[in-house]
Amino acid sequence: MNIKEIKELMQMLVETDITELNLESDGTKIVIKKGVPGVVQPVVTVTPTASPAPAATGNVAPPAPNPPQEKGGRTLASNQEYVCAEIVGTFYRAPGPGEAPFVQVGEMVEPGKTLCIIEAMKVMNEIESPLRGKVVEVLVDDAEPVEYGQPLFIIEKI
Amino acid sequence: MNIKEIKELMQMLVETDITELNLESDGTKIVIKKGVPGVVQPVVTVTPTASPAPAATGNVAPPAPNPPQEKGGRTLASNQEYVCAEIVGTFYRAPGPGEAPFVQVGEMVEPGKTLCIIEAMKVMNEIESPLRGKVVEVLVDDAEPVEYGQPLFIIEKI
Amino acid sequence: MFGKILVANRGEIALRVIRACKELGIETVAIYSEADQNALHVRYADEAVCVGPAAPGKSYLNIINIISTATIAGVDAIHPGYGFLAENPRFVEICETHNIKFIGPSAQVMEKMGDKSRAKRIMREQGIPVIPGSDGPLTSVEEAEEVAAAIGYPVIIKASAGGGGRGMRVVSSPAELKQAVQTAQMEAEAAFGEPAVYLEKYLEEPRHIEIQVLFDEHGNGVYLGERDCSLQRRHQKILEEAPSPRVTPELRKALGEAAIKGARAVGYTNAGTVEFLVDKDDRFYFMEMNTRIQVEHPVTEMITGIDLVKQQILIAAGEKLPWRQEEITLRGHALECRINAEDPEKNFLPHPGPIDFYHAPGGPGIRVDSAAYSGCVISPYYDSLVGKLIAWGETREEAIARMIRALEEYEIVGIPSTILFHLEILYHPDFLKGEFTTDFINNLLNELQPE
Amino acid sequence: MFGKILVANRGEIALRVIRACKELGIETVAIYSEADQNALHVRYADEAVCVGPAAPGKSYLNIINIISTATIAGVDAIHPGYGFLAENPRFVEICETHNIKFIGPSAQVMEKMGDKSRAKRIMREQGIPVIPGSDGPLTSVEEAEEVAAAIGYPVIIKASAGGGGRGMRVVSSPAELKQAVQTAQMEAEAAFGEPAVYLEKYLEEPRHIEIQVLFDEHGNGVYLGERDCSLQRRHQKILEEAPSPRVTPELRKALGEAAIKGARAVGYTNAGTVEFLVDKDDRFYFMEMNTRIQVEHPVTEMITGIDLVKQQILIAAGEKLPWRQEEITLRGHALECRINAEDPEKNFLPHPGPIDFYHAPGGPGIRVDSAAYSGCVISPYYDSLVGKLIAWGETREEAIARMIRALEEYEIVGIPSTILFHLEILYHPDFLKGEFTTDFINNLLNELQPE
Repeated sequence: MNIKEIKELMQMLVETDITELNLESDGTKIVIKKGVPGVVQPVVTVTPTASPAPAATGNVAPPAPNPPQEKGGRTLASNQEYVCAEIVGTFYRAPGPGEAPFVQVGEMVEPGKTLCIIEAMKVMNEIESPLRGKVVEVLVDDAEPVEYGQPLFIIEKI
Repeated sequence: MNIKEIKELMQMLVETDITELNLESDGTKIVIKKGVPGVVQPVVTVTPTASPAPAATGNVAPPAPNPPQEKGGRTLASNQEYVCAEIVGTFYRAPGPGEAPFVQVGEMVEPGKTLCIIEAMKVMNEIESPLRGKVVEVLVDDAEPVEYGQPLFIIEKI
Repeated sequence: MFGKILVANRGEIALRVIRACKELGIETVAIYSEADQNALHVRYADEAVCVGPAAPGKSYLNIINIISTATIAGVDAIHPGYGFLAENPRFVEICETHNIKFIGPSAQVMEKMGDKSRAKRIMREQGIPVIPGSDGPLTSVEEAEEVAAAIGYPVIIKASAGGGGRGMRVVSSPAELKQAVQTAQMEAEAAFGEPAVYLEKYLEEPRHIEIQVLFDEHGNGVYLGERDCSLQRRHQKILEEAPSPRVTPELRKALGEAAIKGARAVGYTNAGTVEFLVDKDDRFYFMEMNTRIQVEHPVTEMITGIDLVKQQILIAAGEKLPWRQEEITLRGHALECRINAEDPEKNFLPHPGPIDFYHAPGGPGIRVDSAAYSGCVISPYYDSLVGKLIAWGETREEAIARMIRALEEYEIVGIPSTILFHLEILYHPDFLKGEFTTDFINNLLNELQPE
Repeated sequence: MFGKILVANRGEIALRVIRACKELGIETVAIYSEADQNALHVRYADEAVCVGPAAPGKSYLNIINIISTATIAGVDAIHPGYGFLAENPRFVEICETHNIKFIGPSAQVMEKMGDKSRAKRIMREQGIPVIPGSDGPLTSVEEAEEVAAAIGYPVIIKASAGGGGRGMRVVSSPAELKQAVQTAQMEAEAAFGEPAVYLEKYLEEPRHIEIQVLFDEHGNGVYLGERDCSLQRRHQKILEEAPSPRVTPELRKALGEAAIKGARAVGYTNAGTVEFLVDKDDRFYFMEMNTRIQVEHPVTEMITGIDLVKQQILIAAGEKLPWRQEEITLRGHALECRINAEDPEKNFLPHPGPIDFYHAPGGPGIRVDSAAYSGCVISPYYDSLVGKLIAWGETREEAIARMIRALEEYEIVGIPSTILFHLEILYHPDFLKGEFTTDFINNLLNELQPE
């Protein structure tokens, strides 16, 4: 299948109400799905924030459920991948204060290359790149806390 | 399978109410799904009966909501009409015990013709036909209690 | 004991009565209008009978259909809840005629207490202070002017037959009096079918304190402490508590004994509430007696441990009260927030409609009395009460803290509600200090007014 | 007082702790696994941090991620709930190292009481009766055979590190002993990572009675009456009540004083539960002490009016207990039914899955502690507890009647639950009479067996 054919398929998704197409080639495995995604059931969805205290201005409205937070918040291109936090801790881009970051945006990385440090319980955990590719984006600011599964980098496979 | 064939399949999804198609080739595995995906609200519907007491036999299952009861329980032909109870009371088909019923199935009735009596608080209320037509069915047995809005007769307009 | 009871009501109070009956092993018959066929009281009762269309006058007030249902179903007694037929002496008489026990006082007692002017006269005869005012219904505007001049402005005009704030007008000067009397008469006629109004002194900064009493049919009576119902908007209670943060043990005893004396004077039976106004100096005045279970009864249940609705049923069945006055003990503190389907941003306009998602709070000290559920519809035909949220704590502070966190948990999606308005009350420093009068809500609304 | 607390748990107990914190004005940090991102404890906490994937070993038991979350969020204390890390002395030590107050006893005390054999030795030294059995963990099958022969069959094998029924085997004859010891060791190893087991006399027809104690950090301790937890299936409690229908005031005092003495002997602090077996003749034997809040703590809260989780927090913050023993009074009666996502028709097989519709009961005397809601999913990764339904009544009869009507109101659609099985218990004549032992559930299940 060439790039033109893929683009044709993508165009069909854009133009129709088909929402999902999986495909494997030689074993021929296809999944096509249609329909409004996520229009299911009144689910209490959650954001990790407290109920707002009532404003003193008489701003009175019923508490409504919030939309779900998606991991990473957006869809990546098929050749891009998130590197996510496997532990909870504080994210550091450089081995020490004032030192150069482990990686810069645009830089090529090999599997095993240290991307950052996550400090947990006073231990510095080096986080390595799982793949070969180019650092497209750094998603967390230096010295920010990160939770389990939080996306840290976007790497584009080469 | 080539791109043209895949596009044909996708077109079918767009044009029909099929919502999902899975497919594997040589092992021949197909899943096709139809219908609006998951757009159902869990509504508590109600029938005027009590929760069942637990059976002594260990028949243990969670109480599930029951389907709603429809008035009259069925759809009438367009030339048919229900005559319903306007008061709560006891339904009588005849003016007195052992006497002939006010109307028989198959009988023609004029507006104002007494169809039955509903006794409420010791008062006998004569229920009259609101229209001209033929009595198709009597829906309540003699001496049965009726509630407000309960269908008593089906009359076919002539 | 009764074998079967008809519950002549809907909504949360119908559910409340059905629950009490179930716990006593008594079968229940629910009545419902066509608008209520999916209501929880229909689902939870043993039997349910449709008694009319949505309009209350044709269903929940339809005496013929209700009595007919009761006789056909073979019930021993009818519980009227509050509102609808609960204070209708004619309905009580009809029940008596049909050998159905009405769960409440007799028609005669209800009639005496239902006429507010007459009730005040009776109390005055017992030596219980009443607010100075006209001696019974006003016969003319001139009489109103004379009485008002004699007792001094401000005065308040009230419907003789009424309750719940309808047919009420506060008048602060002679110039407004004539029109106020006429408007009140019109409102009274529209609301209760009875234009009679009376006039009395309007107390400033009063507290609305009411005493719950129980009388069995053997002459025994007890009072179960007080409820503070000062938080009202347009004479509609919105947040009640027990005990009152400003009632001392001495005042409680004085109020309780006055309530018992007044009720005993008319031969009262079953549950009732004697309402007083208490002024800044702890002087109290009899206002009226409500001859039914009240919306806010749960706060008394929470601090006494006594199930008032069950006691109503037991008393009606001829049982004796199981305790003497000195055995009634109060424990902790309770609050009730009335959660209404009203939009506080639009002047509390009732906002009926479907509740798309409903989730009630739980955990320690929290009780919810509600007939709402996910997918139910708040009907425009009936009152806007969605639920009563009740919080108990060892102290008033704990009860308030629990109420706040429970209000924050309460999920009612699809219609506006008064949940956040209650938080405004609960966070207010004067409320926290327990320093509030019947003016509190008006003042709060003024404070909250956007510039 | 603490400013911020991390709640190292999930489900209803995480919610319970968050509620207590809110009522005390303390901020909360929830932790959650990837399977729990839509859980109510995440929604109700002020902050929430994902600490790992669904598997508990990688999230709710992930000490590194939890401590890291705690230090980054800047919490003063950690509340462990029950289960997970609640009785892990190593975790307590790590908290101490990081200057985070662990809400519970010290690591040292936990270690002493966590080792069941050692705990029994301590109690015996205090003159508190313990069940005869092996002196500490069994070193060999031969030792087991000797001890069993000395004290007489039946005997029971229990995991030293365990709890909750895992690693337990009842042995009624010497022939079964060897295999039972080995199986119990394997189960203990699998469940607790620790194969040590001990052996003791198996009492027939005993009652499981436990005493709730509270100790502050200034040497003051009180007991808050007992809970009867005799209704167990495979050593898992399913219905608890307080007070026990068979404990007399004298026995209550004897048990309470023994519990206080034993806990004081190890310098116990915070909330704890001392479990006893009581035989037909009201002789009692110390079984074990649980050094955490228990699932069934609400029944004690309902009859004492005391919020145990708040007291845990206050004690950990250094407050003194506000009452002396004689100020603790019991009022009424409370029951708790554990509503599990289990199919009673399929041997109580856990049945995780989505709850399509959820509606909890309400009204007087009813409390629901649950993290379920319409649309939530009961996860296969964690325990099957959907909610705890608690009923209070002035009398045991009233509490039972309320529990029955509340169970009948409880709507959990989409998965099977134990609701109707609880009704079987509550309608059983022996339960109504209060005549039951730890064999009750097994006997009931045999009765219910279809022919």
